Amino acid sequence: MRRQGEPFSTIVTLITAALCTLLLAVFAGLLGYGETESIRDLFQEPEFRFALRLSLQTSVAATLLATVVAIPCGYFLARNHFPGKVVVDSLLELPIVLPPLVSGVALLIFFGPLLGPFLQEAGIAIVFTPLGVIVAQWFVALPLAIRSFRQAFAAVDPRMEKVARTLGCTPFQSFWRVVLPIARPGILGGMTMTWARTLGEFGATAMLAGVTRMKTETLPMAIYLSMTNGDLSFALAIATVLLLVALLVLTAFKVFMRTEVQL
Amino acid sequence: MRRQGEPFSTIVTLITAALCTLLLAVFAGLLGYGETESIRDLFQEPEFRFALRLSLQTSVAATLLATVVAIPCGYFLARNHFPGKVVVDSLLELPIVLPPLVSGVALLIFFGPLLGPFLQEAGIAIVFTPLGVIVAQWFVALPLAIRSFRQAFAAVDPRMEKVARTLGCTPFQSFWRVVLPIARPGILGGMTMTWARTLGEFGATAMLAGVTRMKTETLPMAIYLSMTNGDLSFALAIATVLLLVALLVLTAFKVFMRTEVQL
Amino acid sequence: MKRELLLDVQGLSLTAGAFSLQSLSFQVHRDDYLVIVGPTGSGKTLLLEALAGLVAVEAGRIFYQQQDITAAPPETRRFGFAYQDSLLYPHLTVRENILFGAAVQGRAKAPEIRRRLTELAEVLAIGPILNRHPERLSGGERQRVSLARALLLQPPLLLLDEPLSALDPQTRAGLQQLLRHIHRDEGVAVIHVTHDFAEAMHLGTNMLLLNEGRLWQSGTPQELFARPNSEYAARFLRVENIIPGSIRWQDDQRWFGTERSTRLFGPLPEQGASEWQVGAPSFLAIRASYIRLTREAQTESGPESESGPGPRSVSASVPALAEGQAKECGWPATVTEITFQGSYVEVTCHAGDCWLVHVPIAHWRSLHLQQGETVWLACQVSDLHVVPRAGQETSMDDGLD
Amino acid sequence: MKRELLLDVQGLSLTAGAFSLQSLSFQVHRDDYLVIVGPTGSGKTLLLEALAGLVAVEAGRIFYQQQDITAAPPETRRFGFAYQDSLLYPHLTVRENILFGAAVQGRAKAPEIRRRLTELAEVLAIGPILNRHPERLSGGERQRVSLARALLLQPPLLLLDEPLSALDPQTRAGLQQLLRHIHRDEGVAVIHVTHDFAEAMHLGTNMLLLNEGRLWQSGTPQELFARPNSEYAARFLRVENIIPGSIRWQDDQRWFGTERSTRLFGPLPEQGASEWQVGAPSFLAIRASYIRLTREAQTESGPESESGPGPRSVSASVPALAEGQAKECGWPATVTEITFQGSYVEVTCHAGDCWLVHVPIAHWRSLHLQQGETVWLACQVSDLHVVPRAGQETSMDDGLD
Repeated sequence: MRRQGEPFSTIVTLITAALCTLLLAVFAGLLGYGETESIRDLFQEPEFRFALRLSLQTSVAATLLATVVAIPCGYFLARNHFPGKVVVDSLLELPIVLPPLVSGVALLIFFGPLLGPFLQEAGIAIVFTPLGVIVAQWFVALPLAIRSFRQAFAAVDPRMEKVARTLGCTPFQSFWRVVLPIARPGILGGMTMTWARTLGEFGATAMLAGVTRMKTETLPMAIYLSMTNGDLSFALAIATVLLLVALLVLTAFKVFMRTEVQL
Repeated sequence: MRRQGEPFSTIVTLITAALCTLLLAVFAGLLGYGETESIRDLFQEPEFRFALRLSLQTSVAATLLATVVAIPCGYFLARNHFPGKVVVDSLLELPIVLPPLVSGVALLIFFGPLLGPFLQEAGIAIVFTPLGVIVAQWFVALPLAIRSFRQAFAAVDPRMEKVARTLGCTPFQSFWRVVLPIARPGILGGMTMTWARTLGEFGATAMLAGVTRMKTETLPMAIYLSMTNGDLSFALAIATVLLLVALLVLTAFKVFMRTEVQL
Repeated sequence: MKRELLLDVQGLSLTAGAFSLQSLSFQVHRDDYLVIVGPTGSGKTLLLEALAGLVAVEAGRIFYQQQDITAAPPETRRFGFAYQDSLLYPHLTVRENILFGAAVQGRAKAPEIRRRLTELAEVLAIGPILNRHPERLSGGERQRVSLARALLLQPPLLLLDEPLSALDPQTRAGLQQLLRHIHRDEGVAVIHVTHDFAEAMHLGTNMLLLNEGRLWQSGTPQELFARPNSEYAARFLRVENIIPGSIRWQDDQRWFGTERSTRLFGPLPEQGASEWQVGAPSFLAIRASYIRLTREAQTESGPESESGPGPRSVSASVPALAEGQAKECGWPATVTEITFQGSYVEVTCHAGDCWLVHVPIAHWRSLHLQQGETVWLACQVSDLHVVPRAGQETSMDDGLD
Repeated sequence: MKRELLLDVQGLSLTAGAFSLQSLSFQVHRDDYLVIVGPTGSGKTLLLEALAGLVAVEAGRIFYQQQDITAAPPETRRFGFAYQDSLLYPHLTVRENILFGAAVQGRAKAPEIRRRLTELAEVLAIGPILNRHPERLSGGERQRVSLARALLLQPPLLLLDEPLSALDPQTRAGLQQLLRHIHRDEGVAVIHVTHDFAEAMHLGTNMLLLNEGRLWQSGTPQELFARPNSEYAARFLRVENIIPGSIRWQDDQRWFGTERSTRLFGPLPEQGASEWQVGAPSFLAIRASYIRLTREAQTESGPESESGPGPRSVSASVPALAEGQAKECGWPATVTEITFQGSYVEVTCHAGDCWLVHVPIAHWRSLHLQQGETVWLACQVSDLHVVPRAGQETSMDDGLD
C-alpha cells in the first residue's frame, strides 16, 4: 500500500527512476554517437561480414549443442533428488560463477597439453581454431541452459507425468508428449538467453581460440581488436548492432515466457 | 517414478554423469597442471599483489555500490505493478543480455566524449583509471543484484508488511524491521553472486578502464596480459586462485540461501 | 443502556485489481461480533484492509468513535489484524513476534507490556512456546500467536480474515471458543471474515453477506439463514429447497403456488407480506431441517386448491410441537433417495417439486423408511419464506392469469 | 451371485520420503466404492499411487483379477487416476486431453473411441467445452474433464485422490452425484481418498481408516462412524462425546461407569462384549446426534447405582421411538451452553461429565430451553459404544477396585 507523498515510497521510486534514466542515457549515447552511415557501410566491410558469419555460425552451433545436452541434464536435475546432489549442482554451476577467462584457460589446458595429442591423432584441432570458438561458447553457456531448462521442467507438476503413465505412456512418451510441450516456453526462453550468451562471449573464446583477425574473429573479438587498434567507429558500429540484437533477444524472451524474466 | 533399468531414465542419468565427468576433468586439469610452487611464489610477485589488491578493492566497492542502488530498485520492482513496467524491466535487464564489451563501449562513450568534459571540470577521471574499473564492474553487476534482490523481496509476503503497519509501523519501519530481515539470506546470496561477477569482469572493464599493466590490472586482466605475453604459468596460477575463489563463492551462496540456487 | 458506536462506515467504495467495494454502509458497536460472508472475489478481504487503512478509499467515509479516519494511515488506526496465514515474522521468536508492536514504540520492556504479555500467554495457552521460533509451531499455535500479536496493545477492534480456515476441525473448534472468549472478556469488537457457515452461526452476533463488492443482506446469522432476502442469498447460504412458483391470493390470504404442482402452501406469514407481491414469479425457500417427515398425515385445515389433492395447513397438534400457536402446513410426497449423513439422514422426496428433508437420526430409526414409500412432509407456516426471482428470469412462464 | 474380486492387496509396504505404508491388506470387489480417510501424512495418496504402479512396492503383493501385478509398470495397469488438481494438459484442448490415452495408442480417431467420447461428454455435460483450452474452464468443469480423461479407455478401477476437495460446495454436490452415477452405471470400481466425512458417508460402500501408513479400521462408513474401534478412530471421526471411565459388572450385565460421575450407563449391548474387558480403562463414545434431549425424564428401569441419582435405562415409551424393542438409557443434566448451528442446535450439558447434544431445529422450537435449566438426556442402549483407552494413558487413575 502506497500513499501519495509518503517519503519512503517516494525515495524508492526516485532512485529507480534515476537509475533507469542513467541506463537510458548510456545506451542512447551509444546509439546516438555511432554514425548511421558507418552502420550501413559496415555490411560491405569484409572483416565485419566474416565476423558476423562466424559469430552466427558458432553461436547457433554452440546453442544447439548446449540445448541437446541441457535438456536431459535439466530434466534429470529437476526430477531426481539424491544425497550429494548439492555437489553435482555446484559442479554444474561453477562455470557461471567462474570468470570466463578462467574457464578459457582451463579449456586451453584440457584441449591443449592434456587431450591435444589424442585429438591431433584423430585429426581434430580445437585450440586456436573456429571449432575452439564453438567449444568455448558451449562450455560457458551450457550451465545457463541447464539452469533455465531445469526451472522449466521443475515447473511441470510431476503428477502430470504420473497421469500420463496411467493413461498408457512409457516414461519417454510422457516426457515427449507432456513434459516437453508444457515446458516449451521455458525451453525457448532459455535457448534465447543461451544464444545471447554465446553471441557475446569473449573471455573463454579469447583464451581457447585466440584473438586472430579473420580466423577466430567473432563480433566481440572484432570490437576488441578495433578498439585496441584505435578504430573507434568500427567498434561503435558493431557495438550498436549487438545492442540492437540484445534488445531483440530480450523481447523474444519476454514473448516466449509471457511472464516476468525468470532466468 | 523411476524403475531400475528403464531405458529413458538410464540415458538421462548417463548424459548427466558424462557431463559432470567432463567438467570435473576440465577443472581438475587446471588444478593439476599448475605447479603448486608457482602459486606459493605468486604471492611474492608485485604484479600479482597489485592485481589482487586492485581486484579486491574495486570489486568490494562495486558490490557495495550495486547493493545500495539495487535494494531500493529491487524493492520497488517487487512491490509495484504499473502499466509499462515491462519496459522498465527490460531496460534494467538489458546489461545482462548485452555482451560486456558492448556495455564497456557504451560506458566509454558516455564517460568519454559525452560526460568527459564536465567530469574533467569536476576533477573526476573515469576513463582509463581505477575508478573506471569500479564503474564498469558496478554497471555490469548491478542488474544481477537488482534481479536477485527483487526475487528476495518478492518472496516476502506483502501481508507481512501490512500486519506490521497495523502494529504501528511506518512504511520505512515495516521495510527495515520486517522485509529486510526476512529477505536477508537472499540479499546476502545476491551480494555474493554480484561480487563474483565483479571479480571476474573483463570486457566492460577492458573497454572503459583499459588493459594497462600495474594501473588498471585486475586479476582477469592479469590473466589476459600474461597469456598474450606467453607467460602461461603466471596465468595458470592466477586462474587457479580464481577457481578456488569461485568454489568458495558458490559454497557461501549455498550456505546463505540454504536452498537450491535461485539466482 | 445505549450501545457504543465504534465504527461507522458510510458509502465506502474502492477498486483494487480485480476486486472492488461499492458504496458499502454499516455500523459496528463495541459489543458486536460482526461476521462477513460472501463468495470468493466478493471483496471481503479488501473491506478488512480498507477498514485497517491498508488500501486507500476512493469514495465514502469511515468514522471511528465519531472521528473521520478515512485518510488515516494504518499505523495511527491500530486495529488488530490477523490473516488466514498467521504471517508470523520468521526472524523473531514467538515472544518477539508478540511484542513487535510494543518494540516499534520502544515499549517492549515496559512493565504494563510485560503484564499484558503474561496475561495473553495464559489466555491463549502459549506460555510454553514463547521462546520458540515460528517455524517450529503447529498451525493452531501459530494462529494463537498471531492473535496475541494483534491483541497485545489492546486494540478496540479486531479484524480477522478467515483466521481459522487453514486449521483442522478440532483445532478450529478450540480457537472458536477462544475468539468468543476474547470478544466477551476483552471487550473487543470483532469483524470476522469467514466462508464457514457453522463458524458464522457459532460466533456472529451480526452478519453481512457481500457479493461483488455490494452489501447483499445484513442481520443476525439466524435471520440470514432462515430468511435470506433474495434468490442469490438463499442459494449462497445453501437453503436446500428453493422451489419456483408464485404468490397467489385466496381466502383473503397469501399462499405460495409452485410451478410443478397444483399445491398451495400457506397461509404465508404477514411479516414479509409487503415485499411479496401477488403474482410475481418467486421462490419458496425452506431449509431441509425445517421440514418434518412423518409416515402419516396430521389433521388438515386451510383451503382446497383448484384441483387435485390440494394445499393443507395443519393446526399444531403434533406432541413435539404442542407449544400453542405454531401452525403447520403439510403435504404428501414420495421418497426417491435416502442418504445417511452421519448426524442426520438426507431424504429426497418428490411431490411435483423435489424436496430435501433432513431427518434426525433418532427420529429416523423409528421410521424404517424405504425408497418409493409415501410420507407426509410438514413445516411451520412461519417458516414459509418467499424470495423474489432474479430479474433475468422473469421472462419464464410463471403460470399466472 | 458371487461378487467379483477385482483387487487383492496383501501386506503392501513401502516408504517414499516422509510417507510410508506398512503391511496393508484389503480387497476391492467390482461393485465396491471404497472410501479412504485418514489424517494428513497417513499415506493415502501414496497408497493410490502404489496401486496405480506409480511408486515401487517394497514388500507385499498386489493381485488384479488373480494376476500378480506388483511389478507391472503403470502403463500396463491402466487404472483411471484423478488428482485433487485436475492436472489437465495446458497445451491440449479439452477434447485432446480426453483423447490423450487413445492418442498414445494411435487410436484417437477410431470409431469406438469417438462414440465413447460422445457418450462421456453427455454423461459429464462437457459437450459444449470440448474445443476450449483448460485455462478457460471453471474448477468443476476441469474436474469433470479430468474424470472423462481417466474414464475414456474404460478402466475397471478408478483411483481418485481427493477429487472434489478444491471445489465449492454446490459444485461438489453435483460431482458427488456424478461419481455415484459413474460407479453404478459404468460398473467401475472406485477407490476414493477424501477428507470430507459427509462425502465418505454419501459415496462409500466401504471405508478404510489409515493412520501413519497402517490400516486402522475398515467397514462400511456407517459402521465406522457409529462404532469406531479405538480412541484414535473416535477422535479422528469426530465422535463428539468421548467420556473416560471403565466397564463394570452388575446384575449379570456390563455397565459403563464414568470417571467424573457415579452414574452407570447400560446395560451395554452384547455384540462388542468380547473386546470390552470389565475394569479396563476405556471411553464411552457416542455421537451428539444419537442423544435425545427432553424436558422430562421418561419411565425408568435398570439397577440403581451405589450412590446418588443412579443409572437408569428407559424402555422405549417415547411416541417417536415407539418401534418395539429399542431400549433406552437416560440421565439428567444441566444445560451450560447453547449454540445455534443452522440445521441443529448444539447444547452442551453437564452431568459430572460434559455432554454435547445435537437437537434438531423442529424439536428445539418446542423446548424453549435456557442456560442453567435441567434436562433429561437419553440414548438407545445399542448406541452405547465403548473404545479401549490408548496404551500410554493406562497409568491414569481410573477409580476401580
